[in-house]
This record gives sequence, C-alpha cells and structure tokens, in this order.
Amino acid sequence: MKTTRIVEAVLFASESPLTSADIAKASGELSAKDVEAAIDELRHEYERDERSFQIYPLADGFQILTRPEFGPYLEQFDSVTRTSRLSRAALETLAIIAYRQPVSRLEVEELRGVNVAGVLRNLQERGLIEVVDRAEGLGRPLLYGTTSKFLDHFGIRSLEDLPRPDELQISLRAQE
Amino acid sequence: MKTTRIVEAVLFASESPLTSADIAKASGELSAKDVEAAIDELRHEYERDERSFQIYPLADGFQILTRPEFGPYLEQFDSVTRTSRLSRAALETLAIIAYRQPVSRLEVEELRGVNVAGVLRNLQERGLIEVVDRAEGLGRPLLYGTTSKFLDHFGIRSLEDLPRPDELQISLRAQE
Amino acid sequence: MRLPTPTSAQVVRSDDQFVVDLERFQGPLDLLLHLIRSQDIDIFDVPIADITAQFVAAIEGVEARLSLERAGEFLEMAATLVRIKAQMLLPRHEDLLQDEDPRSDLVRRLLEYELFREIAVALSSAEAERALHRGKGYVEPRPPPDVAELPLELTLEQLLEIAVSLPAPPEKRPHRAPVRPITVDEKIELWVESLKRKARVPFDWFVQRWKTRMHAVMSFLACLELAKRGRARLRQERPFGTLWVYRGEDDKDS
Repeated sequence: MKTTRIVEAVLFASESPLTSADIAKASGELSAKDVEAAIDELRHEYERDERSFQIYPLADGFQILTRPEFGPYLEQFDSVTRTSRLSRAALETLAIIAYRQPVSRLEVEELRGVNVAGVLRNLQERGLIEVVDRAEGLGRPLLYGTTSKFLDHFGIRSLEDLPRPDELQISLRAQE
Repeated sequence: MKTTRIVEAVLFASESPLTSADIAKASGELSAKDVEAAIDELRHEYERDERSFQIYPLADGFQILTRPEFGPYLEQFDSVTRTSRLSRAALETLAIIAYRQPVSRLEVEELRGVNVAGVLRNLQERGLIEVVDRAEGLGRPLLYGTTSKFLDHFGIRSLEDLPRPDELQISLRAQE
Repeated sequence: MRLPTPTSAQVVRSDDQFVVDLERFQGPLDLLLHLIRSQDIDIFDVPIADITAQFVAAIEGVEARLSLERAGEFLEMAATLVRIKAQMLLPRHEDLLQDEDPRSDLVRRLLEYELFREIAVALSSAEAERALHRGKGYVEPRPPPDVAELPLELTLEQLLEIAVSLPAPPEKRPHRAPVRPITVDEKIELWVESLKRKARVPFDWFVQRWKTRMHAVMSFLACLELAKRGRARLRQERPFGTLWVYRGEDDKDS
C-alpha cells in the first residue's frame, strides 16, 4: 500500500489532529519523515486538483479541513436542510396538547405511556407550546397549551377551527 | 464556484449520508440531477487518483467513506471511532423489524419466542429503530420501523436492497 | 465474521442426558430448532415425543440456571410440546382434510424463526463489511440554526392523522373537578408569569382557550389590578382591536 494513501486515510478518519509521529504508527515501516513527505505530496495534489479540502498544520498536528471559501455554502446547506421535521413522539405530544389543552405533563405521559419531558422542552423551544396555567391540587403542576405560532403555522384563527372528526378519540373534553 | 467543488465540500463536511436533493440545497442554482452528475464526476476522479476514500451510496443518500482496504490500518488509532457490533438478540430483532415494519412489540415477541422490551429500548437508544405509527385496536400499540441509521450501520443503500427472503439459503431448505 | 450459531458441540450426551448451555440460545425456538436441525430431523414430520423428551431434558432445572423471565419462556414451550404430544395421541377423524396436524402451528413458527435467524446472520456480515469503512472523523462544528426560526414541515392533515391514531384516554375519574373556582389572584399570577417571558401578550390569546365567560372576566379584572399596581399596561390601538397587555415599566412590587 502506498504511504500517501495510508496517511490520507488516517487523516480523513481521525477525529482529532495527528502528529506525523502518530500517523507513522499506522504501519511498521513508516517514519515520521515519510509521513511528512506524504503530507507534502497530498497537499500538492489537493492544490493542483482544486479539491475543496486541504491538510492544515495545527498546533497539535495535521488535520484535513474543508477550505474556508466553502463556509457560506455549508451555512446555506444547514439552514435549509435542518428543517424542523418533528419526530413521531413530538407529533403525538403536540396533537394531545392541541386537542386536550390545557393539559399537564402527567396527563400527556399517561396517554403516550412514556416520559415526555424532553419532547415538551423541544416543542417549547420551537415555540409551538407554552405553559398556560397551573392545575389545582398537589404541586400545582404546569398546564400546557398551544401558542399563537401554532395557530399561525396551520393558518387557523382559533382552536375552534381545529378539525374534530368523529373518529377522534383523544379529544373531547373541550366540548363540555 | 464549480458544482463539483460545492458538492465535494458538503459531502466532506458531513458525518452522515446526505441525499442528492439535500446536497442541492447548498446552492440556489443546483438540482438533484446536477448533484448526481457531480458525484459521478467526483467518484471518477477519486478512482483515477487512487484516493483512499470514495463516495458510496448509503442509506438513501451518499457519504464519503474510506475504502475497505484501509480498515486494518485505521483500527489501531484511538482517534478513529469504532462502532460496536450488535448482539445476536439485537440482530434477530432488527431482522424482524426490517422485514415486517411497521411491527408491534408483540409480533416481534411471537416471532422470536422471547421478551424483547429491553432489546427494543436498546435499539431505540442507538437510533436504529423508531416508533413509526400506532396499530389499530385495543390500546393502539406502538409500531416500530427502522431508521436511516439502520441502513447506515449495515451499509445498505435502501430498504429495497435488503436481501429478499427467497434469496436466502434457508427458504430452500424449507422447500426440500 | 459470522454469528455464533449453535453447533452440535453445545449439546453433549452424558449418561443419556443432554447438557445444554442455555445461555447460548436466544430462546425456546432457537433451542428447539437446534435439536431438530442437529439431528437431521424432517421438520415437517417431527417425532414429537422424542423431541419433547429431549427439550425437557435440556431445560432441566432451568429455573435455577436462567432468570425467572427467560426460564418462563422455555417452560412455556415445554408445555406447548407436551400439549401437542397429547393431541397426537388422540384418535384422529377419518376426515383428514379438516383435521389439521397439531404440529403445524409450531412448524410454521420454527420455519419463520429460522428465516429471521438466517437474515440476522446476513445482517451480521453486512455489519462487519460496513465496519471496514470509516466516515470523516472530524467535521468542523457549525453553529446550529435556531430551531424556532426553521420552517416546520407539518400540515394540519398530518397533525389530524396523528391525533386520530392516538388511543382513547383511559376511563377514570376526571382529573379535575368539572367546575373549579376561578379567582382573580390566580389569574394575576398567570399574567405575571406570562409577562416575565414576553414584553406583551394579546388579551384574547390568553382567554380564548377557556370557553367560560368567568375566565375572561377574571382575567380582565386581573389585568386591571395589575395595571393599577403599575405592573402592566393595557393598550388598544383602535376600538374593538386587539387589546395588548404590556409588561409594566415601573414595577412597584419589585
């Protein structure tokens, strides 16, 4: 196996920067000097081929990084692709809150059969639910409801506009 | 900026497989088709230049991975993460979920003849399965399915690429 | 690397007794399949009396060897085998077509389990193959976009579909009394909490989720009380427009 290829594989797969001496351990026949020569060769190849990555010498060794000029593309990529698709757990929780609000965490957990603390936090961060009241009784647990952002998202004016077909089983305290 | 360079940068800066449609979002002027053409070109370049990595189709998308022949060299580096192998119980459970999804815990237990609550929790924590639906009927039990991380873990392109049961040795034995 | 599938080495005959390392088996189906396959028995014509005897011998003392739950799984299978054995002894009707072989259900389960066991082996080698490849080890950290800013991919139809799929709430006494006293103080507390998080809150938004008029009245009285104390300001741009409740600037209480 060619030295440059081994060095490239190690640099690619490593989570942290590696010194030439570290990299040399990949194979019994390698010296730190061989590794440095290989890195020079690779750097030259990447430059010549206009690769979008390069090997950079850092304080504690070498690391392959994306070239800085691609930063804006990565940012654009992040902001568009990381759209908030809700998990099944989050969707179920949101549905329960939408149809049964104001509702306590305990009640949601009884309906879903699992702990929902993390999911509630997530939905709160997204601005879809909020604390709207406190229940009577022991510890006066927080009660959750949906936000105006929730209504806006679905283009409905008020909670009364939420469809309530007959087969809906989780509702319908709201109709008292 | 050349399309191939942008595509390369986005793939290079990702820890998990990306679909061509997602990659296209890095720039307003790209289509999924452009991205696929760029990936073909990059694959060809990496092959020609004998790079130690290649772009592989994986989990309904693409990811840059080191070539298999470098596996042994990478094993000795602490800074290269190793994914732990799954137990036989986990593999059998995953096999059933992969082929029968969406499937309830009860169905999995009937097929394996053992309780699988712990295994399911474990697989869920590892992100290999998730709740995808609820069944009809009493209590509306949760139904499980595999995630894209499942495909990634086993190097599978898409669910359709799973070996068909009739391709497996065993069904032949059953017909004897 | 392949899975450690049970081999005949795990069953040792000593004094006409099977000594089986049960830990190596995934469960009763795995053990039963092993007994059948390792002896080249035709799975469609299993000598049920022999196999039952072997199975029972193999799991002897299982309660002490495995956890209660795992032991239960083996014992349940033993009971099933004994029942099938008994059914086989019963005289069968002449009308054979109608009369299903008592073993057929078990055979179907065994074949199905064997299929998945085989798939698991295939998955295991796929796993090993995949483990030879490594992804990029280090990816420059990028600031995560603010989740609250991201467009949410969810339609009302999807939400409804999820809502419909949810089970009915368990029948039991209601969590709260149907009518509960509503006090101004309670509403004041609520407004204060709310105004801590937001500079202004529309009055409507706050009362619309309760249908009873009493809530609206108490909420309004609470606002007036807070305004009096200087902890809130009320503003309405035009008649019948939105009534906004602002956080008070001269918060006398604090």
